[in-house]
Parts: sequence; C-alpha cells; structure tokens
Amino acid sequence: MVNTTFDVSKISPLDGMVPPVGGVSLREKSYVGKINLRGNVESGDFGHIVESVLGGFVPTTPNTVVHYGDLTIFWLGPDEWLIHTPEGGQGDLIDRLRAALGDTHSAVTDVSDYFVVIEMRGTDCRDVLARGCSLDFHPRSFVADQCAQSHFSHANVLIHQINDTDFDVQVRWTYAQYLWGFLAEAVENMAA
Amino acid sequence: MSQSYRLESGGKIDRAKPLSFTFNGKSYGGYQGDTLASALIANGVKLVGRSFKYHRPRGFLSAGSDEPNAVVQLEEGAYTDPNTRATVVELYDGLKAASQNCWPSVNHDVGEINSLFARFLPAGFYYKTFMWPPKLWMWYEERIRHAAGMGVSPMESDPDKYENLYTHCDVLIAGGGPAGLAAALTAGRTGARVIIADEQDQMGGALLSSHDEIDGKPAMVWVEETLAELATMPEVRILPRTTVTGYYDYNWLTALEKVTDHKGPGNGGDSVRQRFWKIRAKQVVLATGAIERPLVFAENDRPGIMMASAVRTYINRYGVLPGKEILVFANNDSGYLTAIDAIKAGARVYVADVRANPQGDLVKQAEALGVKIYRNTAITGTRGRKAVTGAEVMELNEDGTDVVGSHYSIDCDIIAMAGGWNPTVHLFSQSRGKLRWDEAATMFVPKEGVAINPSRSVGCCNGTMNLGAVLAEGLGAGVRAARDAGFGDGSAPEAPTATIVAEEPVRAMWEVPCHGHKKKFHEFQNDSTSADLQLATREGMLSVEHTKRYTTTGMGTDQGKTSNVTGLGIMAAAQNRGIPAVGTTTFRPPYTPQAFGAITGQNRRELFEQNRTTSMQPWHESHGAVFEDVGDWKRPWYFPKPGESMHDAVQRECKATRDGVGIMDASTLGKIDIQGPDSLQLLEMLYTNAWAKLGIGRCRYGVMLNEHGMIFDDGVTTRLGENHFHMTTTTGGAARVMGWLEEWLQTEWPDMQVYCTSVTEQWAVATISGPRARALLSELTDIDLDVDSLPFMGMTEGNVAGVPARVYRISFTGEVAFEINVPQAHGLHLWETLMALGEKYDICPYGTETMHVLRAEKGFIIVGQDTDGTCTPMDVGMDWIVSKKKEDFLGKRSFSRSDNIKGNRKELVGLLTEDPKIVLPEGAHIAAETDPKPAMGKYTKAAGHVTSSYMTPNITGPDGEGRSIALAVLRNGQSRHGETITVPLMDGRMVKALVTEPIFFDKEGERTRG
Amino acid sequence: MANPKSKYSIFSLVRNALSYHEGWEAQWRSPDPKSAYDVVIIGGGGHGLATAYYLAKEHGITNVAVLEKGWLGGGNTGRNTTIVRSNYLWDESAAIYDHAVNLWENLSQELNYNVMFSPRGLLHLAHNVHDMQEIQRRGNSNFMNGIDAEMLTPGQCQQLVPFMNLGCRYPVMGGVLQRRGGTARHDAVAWGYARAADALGVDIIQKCEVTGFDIENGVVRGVQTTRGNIGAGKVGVVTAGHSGVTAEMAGFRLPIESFPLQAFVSEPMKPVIDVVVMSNTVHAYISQSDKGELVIGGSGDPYISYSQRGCFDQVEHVVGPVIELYPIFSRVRMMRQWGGITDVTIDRSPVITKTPVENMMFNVGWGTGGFKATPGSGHVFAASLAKGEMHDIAAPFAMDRFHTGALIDEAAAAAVAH
Amino acid sequence: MLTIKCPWCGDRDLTEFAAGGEGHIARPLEPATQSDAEWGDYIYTRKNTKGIHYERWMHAQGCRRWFNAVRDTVSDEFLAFYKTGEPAPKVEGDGS
Ligand SMILES: Cc1cc2nc3c(=O)[nH]c(=O)nc-3n(C[C@H](O)[C@H](O)[C@H](O)COP(=O)(O)OP(=O)(O)OC[C@H]3O[C@@H](n4cnc5c(N)ncnc54)[C@H](O)[C@@H]3O)c2cc1C
Ligand SMILES: NC(=O)c1ccc[n+]([C@@H]2O[C@H](COP(=O)([O-])OP(=O)(O)OC[C@H]3O[C@@H](n4cnc5c(N)ncnc54)[C@H](O)[C@@H]3O)[C@@H](O)[C@H]2O)c1
Ligand SMILES: Cc1cc2nc3c(=O)[nH]c(=O)nc-3n(C[C@H](O)[C@H](O)[C@H](O)COP(=O)(O)O)c2cc1C
Ligand SMILES: [Zn+2]
Repeated sequence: MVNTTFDVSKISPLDGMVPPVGGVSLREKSYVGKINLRGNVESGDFGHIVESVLGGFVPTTPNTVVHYGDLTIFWLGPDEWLIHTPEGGQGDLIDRLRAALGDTHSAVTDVSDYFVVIEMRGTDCRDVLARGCSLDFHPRSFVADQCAQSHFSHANVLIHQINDTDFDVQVRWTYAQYLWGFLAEAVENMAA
Repeated sequence: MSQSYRLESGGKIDRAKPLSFTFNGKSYGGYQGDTLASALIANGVKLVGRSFKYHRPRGFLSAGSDEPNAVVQLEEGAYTDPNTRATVVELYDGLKAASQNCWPSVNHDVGEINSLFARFLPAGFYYKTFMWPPKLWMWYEERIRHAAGMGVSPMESDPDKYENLYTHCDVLIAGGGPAGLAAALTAGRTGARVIIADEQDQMGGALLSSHDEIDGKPAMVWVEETLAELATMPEVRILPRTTVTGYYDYNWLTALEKVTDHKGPGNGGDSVRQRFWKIRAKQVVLATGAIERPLVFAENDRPGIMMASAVRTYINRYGVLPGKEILVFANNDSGYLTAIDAIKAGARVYVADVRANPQGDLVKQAEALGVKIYRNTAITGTRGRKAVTGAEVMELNEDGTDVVGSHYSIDCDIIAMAGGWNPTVHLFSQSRGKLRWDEAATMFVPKEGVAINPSRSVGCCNGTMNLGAVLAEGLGAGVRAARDAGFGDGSAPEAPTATIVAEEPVRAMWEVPCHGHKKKFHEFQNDSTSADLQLATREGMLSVEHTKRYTTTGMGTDQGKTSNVTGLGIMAAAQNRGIPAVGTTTFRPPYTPQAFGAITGQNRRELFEQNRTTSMQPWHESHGAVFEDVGDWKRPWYFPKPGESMHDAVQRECKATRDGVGIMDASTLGKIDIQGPDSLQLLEMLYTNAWAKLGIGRCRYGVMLNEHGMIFDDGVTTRLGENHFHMTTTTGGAARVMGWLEEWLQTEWPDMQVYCTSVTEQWAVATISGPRARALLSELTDIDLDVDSLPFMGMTEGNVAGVPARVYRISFTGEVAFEINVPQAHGLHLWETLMALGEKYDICPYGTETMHVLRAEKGFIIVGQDTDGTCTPMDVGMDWIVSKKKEDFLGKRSFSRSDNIKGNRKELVGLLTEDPKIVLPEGAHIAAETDPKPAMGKYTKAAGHVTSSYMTPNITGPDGEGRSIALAVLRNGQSRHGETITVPLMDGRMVKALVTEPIFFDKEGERTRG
Repeated sequence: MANPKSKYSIFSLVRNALSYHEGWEAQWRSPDPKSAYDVVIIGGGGHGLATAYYLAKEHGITNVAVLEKGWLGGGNTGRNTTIVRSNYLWDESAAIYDHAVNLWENLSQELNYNVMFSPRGLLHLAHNVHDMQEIQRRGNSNFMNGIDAEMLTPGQCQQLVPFMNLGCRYPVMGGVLQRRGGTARHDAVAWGYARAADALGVDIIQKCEVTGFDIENGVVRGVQTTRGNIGAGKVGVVTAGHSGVTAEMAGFRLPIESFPLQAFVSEPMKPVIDVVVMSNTVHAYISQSDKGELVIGGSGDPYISYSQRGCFDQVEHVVGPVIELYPIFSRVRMMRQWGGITDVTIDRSPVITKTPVENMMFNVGWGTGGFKATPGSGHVFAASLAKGEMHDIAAPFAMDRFHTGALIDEAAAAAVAH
Repeated sequence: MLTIKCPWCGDRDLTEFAAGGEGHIARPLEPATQSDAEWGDYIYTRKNTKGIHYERWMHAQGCRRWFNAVRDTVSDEFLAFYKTGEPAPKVEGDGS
C-alpha cells in the first residue's frame, strides 16, 4: 500500500551552524536552484539557443557573472556555465533548455544539491577570504560581478563578488561545514 | 641599585613602566621597551648559556636576530619555547626564562668537562671513534644525543592559536630601516599597494641605535615623519614585529608576524599568537641592512665579548652600558662609533685597531674624547672564566700574519668586536640571486637577480653604508619598483642630507694571529674554531659545503649569520685561494626559525581537513554508528547496539540483511553525468567490456584500466537516454575517475562530443537489500517494482517518499537490492522514511563492514583491497568482462606484454580454512610449498596473499554455525581449486585452507535477480 | 696505487690531539684525472662511491675513477632524511634493501668510519582500514622474507611515542615496526666510502662533470668531461637526479622523471622522539637526528625540476600532519628547509641495468628512497660491473621490465616509498 | 611558489593546478600494432628534459581546462602558455 502523504523535508549541511560574531556575517543562501550548462559558443547554434531561453547570452569573459531576471549565470570555463535559479526553478529551466537545445551538443545537469552557497556580508570579507584563498581580492583586482573558482584551504570554491563589500561563496555540499568553520574562525580571529 | 648597568637616562625604554621577570629562578627588574637581553645586561648578567659541544660559558654576542649565544628556554609548561634568542624577546612582566644545555645549572655545568677534553673533540671527531666494540655504539649514541640538542621540547599541546593568510601587493619591502622606509615612502606615494615589514617592534632599523641626523634633525624625527606620512596612505601596510622569512619563486614570500608574543603567555586574549603571511609581490625591495662580523681572535667566546654595534645598541636604544671598561677591537672605523658612545656614557674605553695607522674622522673624534687607541694591535688572548676580565694585546707584524714583541694586558669587562659588515643578502640569495665579492669592502653584495623574482636591494644589504646614499637608494628603489608594478613614472625626489663621516678602509683580518694553540671561534653556537676549519682543509674537505658539514659552521639556530663569512675567509687562507673561489654555502629559508604552528595556522584539529559526510549523517550519529575513514569521508562502519562488539554487530547486520532487509548509506559513491553523441564511444574506450547494446534504462558493471592494463576503478554505469549516461565510481576514486575522463577528452580526443559533470553530491543514495526490500520500497513509491518492469540491472525514475528519485536495481550484496537516489537535500528524509516504514520488516541499517562481508560472500572484488594496481581483470577472474571483440580500449595493449602472457600470475581465489573458526588475517601470505612446518624466512617466494577475510553467519560450517571465508590472490590460482594450502601466520601458527572458487553464496545468483 | 691510511680510533684521536691535529691526512686525495681507467663511475653520491669501494675491495679492480660534477655527497646523499629500512613489499625489493641493511649493520667497522647507523626502530602508522590492510600485508610479506616486522596496536604505538595524538583527524589504528630500521649520518656515508675507496686506490675526482660519452660501434670507450676526455673500459652511471640527462647523452631514454623533494629540520632539542615514524596517509615522516633537530619530510613536488628547490605548499602539506599527529611540536621552530632532485620511476623501484651501449651500466631511479639502499646497491652494482652480468639481486631491476611489464610496483600498494 | 597563467583565467598560484608531465605525447592510433618496446616507451618513457620542457597542466581548482606550457626546468621560468591543440611555440634557447 503506497503511502502518499509524506511530510517531505529538506536539509542543508549548514543547518544549525553558529554564525560568528565579528566584521563579517555568514548566512546560508538556502536551496538555490543550480544548473551546470555545457556547450560550444564558438560554433553552431548553442549560444543563440541558450540565449533565447535565458534571455541573454552566457558570459564569455572568463570569471564573470551576468544576471537575467532572476537568473544568475557564472562563467566556469570556456564551455561551461553555472546558472542559479530561485529555489525549485531549476527543473523547469532544465526542461526548457533541453527542449530548445534538442540535438545540439550540450549538457544540462541539475547540480542544485551539489553545492551550497554561503553569503558573506560586511566590510571585512576580503580579509576573511584571504585567510584561505590565494586570489587577490583587492578592489583593483576583483570587482562586483566577478567570480573565480579557486580553493579555500582544502575546499574548492566559487567566489562571487556581489557589490563593493559583499561576497557569495559556493562550495560542495560535503565541504560546507568545513568551509563555514574556517570562515567563522577567521572572522572571530579578526575580531579578537 | 639592581640594574647597575642601566644608564640614568636615554634609550627608547619607558622608565615609567618597570617590569619584573626571572632568569634561572632569580628575579630581576627591567623596563617596558627592553629585550630580555638588554634587561639581563642591565642587571649585570653576563653568563646566559652553554655552547653546543664544549659547554663553554657563553653570554650575549649581539642585540638582534643574529644572536648565536644567548639562546634560552623561554617560559615553562605548555608555553615553553626552546632555543629562544634573548636578544629578540621583548620583555613583559612576569617573563620566565632559563639557560639551556647545562646541568645542574649554567654556573656549574657538568658538561663543561667537555671543555677539558676539547682537544680530543675536534671537528668530526665522532666519525673517527665510537666504533669499537660495535655493540656499544647504541650506548654511545644515547650519550651523544643527550649531550647534544639545546633546548627542551614542549611536552604539552600548544594552547595558542595561529593563523596564516595570503596577501598580494605591488611592492613588498623587507626591512624598515632608513632604506626600507625611504622606499616605502616613494612607492607609497604613487598609490601602489605597499607592504613594509620589519622584524623589530619599531621601525627605524639602525637609526634606533645611532645619533645620525637627517636634514639637520635627529634621524628618528625623519623616521617619525615618514611613518606619519605612510600612515595616511590607505594602500600602505606597515608590519612591525614581522620577519620576512622566505623568498620563493615568482616573488612569493613568507613572513612571520609576532602578534602577541610581547604580551607574554596567555595574555593575548582571543587573538592569535602569530600570523604567517604568504605574500605575492609584483616587486620586492630588500632593505634588510647588514650584520656586523666578529673578529676571530684567541679566546674570543667569553661572556662579555660582544659585537661593537650591539654594545652601541644597548647604550643608545636600551639605556644600558654593558661594561665599565670597554675594549673595542676593530678592523674598521665603525668600532669607533661604539667607542665614542661608550665613553660619553661614562665607560673607560680603549680601542685596539689592527690597522697600521688609522686616522679617520671617527678615530680622531674618539681620541679627542679620551679613548686610548692601540694601533696595529691585535688581541692575543683573554682572561676571565664566566665573564671576560681582561685581554692580552700585542703588536702585529707588517703583513698582519703574526704578532711581535711583548704582550701587555688591558683590564676590561667588555670586548666589543668590530670586524666589518656583512650585507644581509639572505633573502636575495634565497631568490636565486647571485652574489659578488667586493674585495675593497670585504663583503658579498648582490650581483644579479633572476627574471622570475624581480627585486632591488638597497641600503646596507646592497653594500651601501653611508646614510645619505642609503636614503637616496631607498627613495629611488621605491619609485622604480612602483613604476615596474604599474604605478608612477619612476622619478625619485631628492634625498635629504644626512650625516656623512669619511671612513677609512677596513683591514680584512680573518684570523687574528696569536702565539700558541688557543681557541679562536668563528662559529659560536656550534663551537667551531679556526683550527677546525684548518683541520677540515687538511683532511681534504676542500668544498665549502664539506667544510660546513664537517665543522657544522652555520648549521645552528642562527644559521651562521655572524660566522659564515669569517669562516670563508679562514678557509680561503687555509686553501690558499680567494674568498670568491671558495664561494658561499646555500642560503635557505627561513631567515630566522619559525614555529611550525604558525605555518599550519588554522589548519589544525577540526579544520585540519574536511570531514565529508552525507545528508544522512545526523541519523547515523544519533544512532550510534561507528565511523570509518574512507579517503576524506566518514562512513558508517557498523551500527552497534548497546553492549555489542564490532563482531556482534557485523554478524547481526549480515544476517539481518540476508534474511530480511538491510539499509545502507551509499551516497559517497562517485557519480558522473555523461552527455553527448559520442558518450558511448567514450565508454567503449574507458571500459573493457562492450556497451553498444546497453538499452536505455539499463545498467552495466565495468572496470577501468590504466594504460598498464591494471584495474584502477570500477562501478556501474546506466544509460539514461540515447546519449546520456550516469556513471558511478568507487568512493575513493571519484575525483581520479573524473580527472581521467576529462584528461582523455580534452587532450587526446578533443573531437569527441561528450561532456562530463560530477554529480557525486547531488544525489543521496539509500540502498535497501534483502528478500524484503521490494515489499518495503513498494510502500513508499508507486513505481512498478515488478521484476519485469524493473529487472535486475534496470533503472527507473519516479517518486519515492514523495520526492523525485532514480531507483537502480543494482546489487553489491547478492540480494534483491534497490539503490534509491534522491537529491541530497532529501537524503535524510528518504532515510528516515525508510527506517520508519521498515520497522515492521525489521529493517537493519548496516555499514561498510557488513557490505564488505556480503560482497565477499559473493566474490565481488573491492578495487584497492582485492586488487592493488598490479592486477588485470583476468587476474581477478573477470575474463568475462574483457571484450575480445573490441579493437581497442585503454590498457588493452598491455595485456599482451611478455610478462602478462608468461603465465604464473596471481589469480583471485576463495579460501576456506580447515578450522572454520579461524579468520585468516588480511594480508597473510600463502606458502609456496606445503611443508607442514616451514621456518620463517623460508618462503622467499610466497605464492600469494589473503586480500579479504571475514567471519560470516550466512555460510555455515560443519557445526551449523557461521564460518570464515576469505579471498586471496594465488599464483595460478584458477587452476588450483580443491588444493589445500598453508598460511603461516606471524604468530607462528600454520593455517591450512582449501582453495575454492571466489564465490561462496548463491553461486547461481538467483537471489539477486529475484 | 693503494694509499694506506692510518686507522681511525680513539687512540689515533688522542695521539693526534697531542700534535694539535696537525697530523691528520686528507680523507681522500684530489687527484687529476688519468687518461684512462678500467672502470669510470659517474656520480659521487653514496651509491657511486660505494660501487667504487666494492669494486676495489671485493673484485680487486682498483684502477677506478669516480667523477663527480660538484662536491661528493652533494646530491641526494647529502640532503635526504636518512631513513633506513628494508620492510618493502615485493620480494625483489625486500632482497635488495635487506641486503643493504645487513651491510649497514657493520658498515662503520667495515669502512673504519663511524656512519652512525642507528637502528632505533622504524614505525609505519596506519590511519584507516585500508592502511591496516596495507601494513598487515607488508608485515606478512616481510615475515615470509625473514625481515623483521612487528604489528603494533595503537597503545603500543603510543608507548613508543607517548605524545602522539592517536585520536587525530585520521586516528592511529595500528602500526608496523621494523626494529632494525633507523637512520644513519648521511654525510658520513659518502665520506666513509670515499675515504675507504681512496685508500684502495680509487681516484675521486670532484668538479668534473661528464658532458658526453665516446661510443664506438655501440661500445663505450670513454667519457667527455669538463676536465677533459677520460678513457674507460667500463662505465657505471650513478647520477640520481640527473639520470635522464646522462641517459640522453648515451643516446637512450629512461622511464624516469626528476621531481623536487623537500625536507626540513627544526631547531635542535634534547632527545624527544626515539624512533622514526612514517605516516603514508597523511604524508609526513619524522625522526630526530643525533644533533637534536627533528628531521621531517613528505611527498615530492608534482612537476619536474632541476632546481633543488620546490614550492612552499609541499612544506605546508607536511607541517599540517606533523602538528596534527604531534601537537607538542607546534611551538617548535623550523630552522632550515631545502630540496633535492629525485629521479622517480613509475613503479618506484630503481633501474639497475645494462644499457643499449655495451660496457655501460646504469644504477639510477632510486627516487625518494635510495639512501637506505646505498651499501646494498653499491655492492651488487660493483659485482655486476666487475662480471659484466647483473648480480642476481640486481637483475629484476633491469630497464627492460618497462617493456615486458614485469614492474616491481612499490607504488601500487603503498602510497609512498621513502 | 610558481605562478601559472591559465589561458582562460590568467595568473594563478601553483596550488590551483595539477601537473600533467610531458606534453605532446600522442597515444598510438593502433596500439595493437605496437611492439612491447614501443608501447612501453609510450606509457613510461619521458624526456625528463633539463632545460626547456614542453609540459601539460590542468587548472584543477579553477576552470578545469588542460593546457600546455613551456618551462625551463632549471630556472623554473615559464616561457609560454598555450591551449591544448595549438602548436608548440618555438622559444629561445630550445635546442630540440
Ligand atoms: C629530501 C629527500 C629526502 C629523502 N629521504 C630519504 C630517506 O629518508 N631514506 C632513503 O632511503 N632515501 C631518501 N631519499 C632518497 C635518497 O637521498 C637517494 O635515493 C640517494 O641518496 C641516491 O643516492 P645516489 O648516490 O644515487 O645519488 P646522489 O647522492 O644524488 O649522487 C648522484 C651524484 O651524481 C652527480 N652527477 C650527476 N650528473 C653528473 C654528471 N654528468 N657528471 C658527474 N657527476 C654527475 C651529482 O652531482 C650527484 O652528486 C631522499 C631524497 C631527498 C631529496
Ligand atoms: N658605518 C657603517 O659601516 C654602517 C654599518 C651598518 C649600518 N650603518 C647605518 O645603518 C643604516 C642602514 O640602513 P638600512 O636601512 O640599509 O639598514 P638597517 O639596518 O637600518 O635596517 C634593516 C632593517 O631590516 C630588518 N630586517 C632584516 N632582515 C629582515 C627580515 N628578513 N625581515 C624583516 N625585517 C628584517 C632589521 O630588523 C632592520 O630593522 C644607515 O643608517 C647606515 O649608515 C652604517
Ligand atoms: C639529516 C639532515 C640533517 C640536517 N641538519 C641540519 C642542521 O642541523 N642544521 C642545518 O643548518 N642544516 C641541516 N641540514 C640541512 C643542510 O644544511 C642542507 O640544507 C642540506 O644538506 C641541503 O643542502 P643545501 O641546502 O646546501 O642545498 C640537515 C640535512 C640533513 C639531510
Ligand atoms: Zn583556468
């Protein structure tokens, strides 16, 4: 007998993590939809088909981010992008992308739960990031809507600068607690 | 007055802030601004420690990080720091320090007996003796080890925190003396990002100890003004108490900042103790100054024999006059600066100068102040056991190779050595820069750097000694470095005017002659003397590197900052060649020793490395799982019930799964999503078996080989669509396989139209297994689970527990099994639902151990356990998985290499011990012969080894209870089924076992397919 | 021509002390090269010097030159972490390394030079189930080969190193101890062999870089060097980090790449750790030298380089685990850090081999772990050179194994081989 | 610490990259026709050049692309970076 009334729950690895007290606040941006998109924008129709679905062209400048409506699109590689959608929006968008792309060589993959996004807010974000990441976050080198994949100590991360001060850091699910712990300690050490 | 050597006034100490501290248990007073060294000197303490080899009494040599002698054990217990240079420890209230390398005390050190035998302990003596009788060496060694070493290791965990961080800048300046500050100023003004670091607590470098003037004002006024201007520049970072320790390639440097050391243990609040900087600089300016050289004369190691510049620093910076009667021993003019300041501070001062007839400005000034000067004079011996009390001097012959005439004595309590200067070229050399020997100045100076490490050396570290020139060089280097980093036009402002004194040339005298065989030390910490260097030469150690290692010159905690160049001079003379021909030893990081804890920074304890866990982890934890480390994952190993041992738990889990239903968290398996028209072609190359006929919604097992033909991973891949596959890998192999795919696709087969995306964490996987698995699953899905709709090795999509899922009928246990994949965020929900609904089926959660037992019953291999990187699929009995039809796949060609086809390979078999209760240890070896009582060591060729071994309740022995089973690799094993072999165990037991095929349970596989 | 040397002993030390050590002779001469030698050994590291010594001592071939481009022992012999052990997995490796340990045990007396071989025990730690399987397999393999191995519980590991943090991130699950393993003084090994070889008439020629070979019809006739051409009846190449370069000169290539390997020492301290501890999973190994420094190493840099330095991230990778396992060393300071060039084969076993060139043999590819083999390697290589046929123990390490597939894969089962 | 220029992401720290060893080694098109020696050389034998070395890197913690580089293995100076598939540039000092 099939039980149909499941009380479906979701969890995040960051549930219950204690935010640090200091110059940067940490918060999880829960359940963002995430799609990994692969294709060749240099030949064939891929770029324009995707453009028609997303409402704009995927970013082709390495390590940049564009926004179309409620979608945010990150450059990950010359033929690879990440799309953030509002919670739950990924399913529909995947369907639409796949339908539009048809036989065009491409890959559209749901990675919503593969990654977790941590929002870092506050004036000390750059200094906190410097405690684990070898990139140069100086305003002359790293600006709003720039992104970069790198490592934060042992964790692979995708770092996105939101505005003059704030950053989002995306990390694999199983590294999220480690990264949070590291960021939190950095914030607290700086505050001490 | 307790601080009887303290001057009434002067110095940069704060007399309003008295501090108290203890040394060797005795209390002393000092002031804020003192170092431990200056405070001890103020209190008349001269004897601080004992030397490494001869345990000779040693005092203070320097006033900085070049100190080889005054090395103490700082603090106690968890906070203790061995080998700490007293000259760089900022004094704080309550400081505790003690002498090292002495017993029972520094005053009465039993080890001093070595000094009596010093004659028998020349360089390298231990290579020549302690060989007979051979048995005694380990006894001698223990004595040697106890005599050696210096400080004592902490024996408790370090209570302090550290952090390390990355930073980037346009111009990094190492050294905050006049050269560095000038460079910072002009670089900073261009708007470039500048970091200036100095190891001392205050910027100013040599100016902190001098009476120089800049633009007619005291030089420190210029320093204050410069710092004030720098403070207004937002892009300039000033880092005092920060030593640039390493200069690595591509202008990547490390620096250690002492954040709270100066406050004393436990007083840093929540702050980190030290901060380790990893700096990427576009341009580097080295302004590290120069280190004064000692003179190598007879008995020059007694406490009270110091560097002249250090004496001056103690007077001018710390307000301490180290002695009442000071004999300056000089070969150049800078010793006279000390003489002048000392006589002004009230000491009686003499100078012995090895130069024939020095008449420079400073000499005259000193003479005018009443300093008695002995020209053309050498010190030929000293007096005083625990502190110097006097010196013998004699006249030098014309070429300075000998002393002549009669000697006379000078009473003194300090001898201040001024032997010339060594530019601090350490960092430059670490950057692969080449040095040039400047014969006139008798110093190594930077010659040329290398392209990948652009730097400029300025000031004393560049051999520029005159303050005006130092400032000009600094100002110029700052703007030019900024320009090369993209800021400003490189034009420098005019340099301010500064004190200029005309100096006369130095007279190099690497070894000061004397009569008789007195010890002349060039390397104080390790007790290396000029005689040792000469002995090394005599013994054929002609390379500077040999001499270094034979005499241990420069191998102490100071790395020879004071000793190396004088050592070279003595070697050059012994070998009859010039110093450049001798060359230097290699400069290596760190510039000064740095705590391991600081290098590690935050990467310790919880943050040492990630603990990867799945979304079901909260349940596992709350249900008492014991975890196993698999790569960086923590996986449930078994789920003991209260009172159960591991064995009990595993037997219960094994049985419950075969009899009912077991559940395990399989989320950690690697998962790769593969899309594109050439996906199939890719799989055909990666796997040994054929994939073309795999239908949509069907799964297939495959093994992957490297090009050596050896198995390196395995897993099940499922066809989701015409051109869409879902690949699984082992938990530990996930990243490797993903990398493997990408490498081939991007570099060898770029025309293949395939994209691979890792989805490991996207999916949480609960595997339910056992005869009641289907019934359970049917309660939470409307997917048709009927054998025909979802057969073994089939996959379907649908809702499970209310969430979209993929259900794979894959089995690693040999039971009907469903691998239920749901998005990770729903993993816990899925698991809890299964557990709740499974209650009535007696569902049993099991861990990796039970999984291993169950798969072994079925003879399924674990890559990395039953294989080891030397196994082909044929070796593990999987000929069936190797396509004979495919022309090519990765690794195929290697099968036909001569060693692979020669036969006699090890092959996977099953083993059943004669005694069913004996579980063979994994790793035990199988004897090649069947001698019933073989001796250890006899089987130089073992015939194979046990790869997996377990007790299982599911296969019964003669007594109707469970028995042991094992998998093994055995030479020609596939043709040896039915044979009995012997496994000699390390405990001496000989275990007999029957060779079987490697499958023990449900050989026909009916249960799996059911 | 032999060069009799006065014996080293406590008596000679005392005797010389009376003459203020003016009487000691050179430990080895610095001769100019002769026009030709029966055997030319290229590479004055431990292995090359040992080869020359055993050629003279055991095979009576004394017309031998060792050519060293820099200073003898200045290659990896002078920069390694000095771990000696023979508990290797495969029979072929066990045979050669144990042959070496047997020679180590009397080497000081044999050479009349105290090489400070210190069999203080070598402990391998296991940090997970896979490690446990690995050390058990290796321990059993050693047991079968007559090599001492003791399996230890975590508690027994703790007894050996009381301050070890058993419960660290990768908890210590057990260990395997080889009591006959330990350390030796690296420099003394080079010097001791050099002195003893010199005494038997071997010419040790430093600052003499081989830049090419004279090969006629596939037979080597001599070597070209920075100090002129030197004729050679036979040539033994023992050039560690530069094995690729020397092979290229001889016209062939090897399955070898040269990677930086770094190590470092702490400041000296009174004895605190009495065994050598290796930990493959977390890639760190540690011992304490007789002088008192902690001697620490880890895994190599991943790119080839001939610069005798590496990148700092490798240092960080080693320091982290050291502090995790031994938290008491957090305040202890690193005193010096350096690098060497290790010639690494795919199966982490050496290449001791005849070559396409007649009368030329190579003994290279010892990678990150050949110090411990020095006496054994020199011994079997000398025999091979003398007889023109590979010694039984050396034979499996021939370079044709990379064509036949008969690798001796020490990398396959264990992660590192130091 | 080497700085490596990913053709897409620009200068990054060595720590973001995986080293791929010698570059431009093509897998034999027909392995079956290779002798044991040829095959062995393809899998195991490397130039191991002291001097100018053509090699592969992968931006492992960045865009995950493979690319090629030319480096002097003595000075560790990178002389060129180029994308996979592009011909190797000729650099000064390369005798080969
Ligand atoms: C950091 C580090 C740690 C290590 N730790 C250990 C350890 O703990 N245990 C262990 O067993 N092993 C260890 N090893 C490995 C070990 O050091 C080496 O395997 C071993 O020392 C090699 O000895 P060798 O005599 O063959 O080579 P080397 O000592 O390197 O001698 C080779 C010599 O050949 C010379 N040469 C090269 N080319 C020419 C030429 N063209 N002409 C003339 N001369 C030439 C070189 O200058 C060099 O002196 C370590 C290595 C390193 C770098
Ligand atoms: N009469 C002489 O022969 C003579 C000799 C020496 C110095 N001087 C005078 O000394 C001054 C030299 O100025 P300068 O700026 O070249 O040198 P400096 O000695 O004034 O400054 C060098 C600074 O670098 C710091 N330092 C050294 N190594 C460091 C490292 N690795 N990390 C961080 N900091 C480090 C030192 O603590 C010091 O403060 C001039 O005034 C000069 O006249 C004269
Ligand atoms: C086992 C061992 C112990 C060492 N101990 C010391 C030491 O006590 N002091 C020191 O300065 N260097 C020590 N070194 C390092 C050497 O000084 C030197 O760095 C190393 O031999 C490499 O040579 P290089 O730096 O000249 O290239 C030691 C090296 C080894 C291999
Ligand atoms: Zn990139």
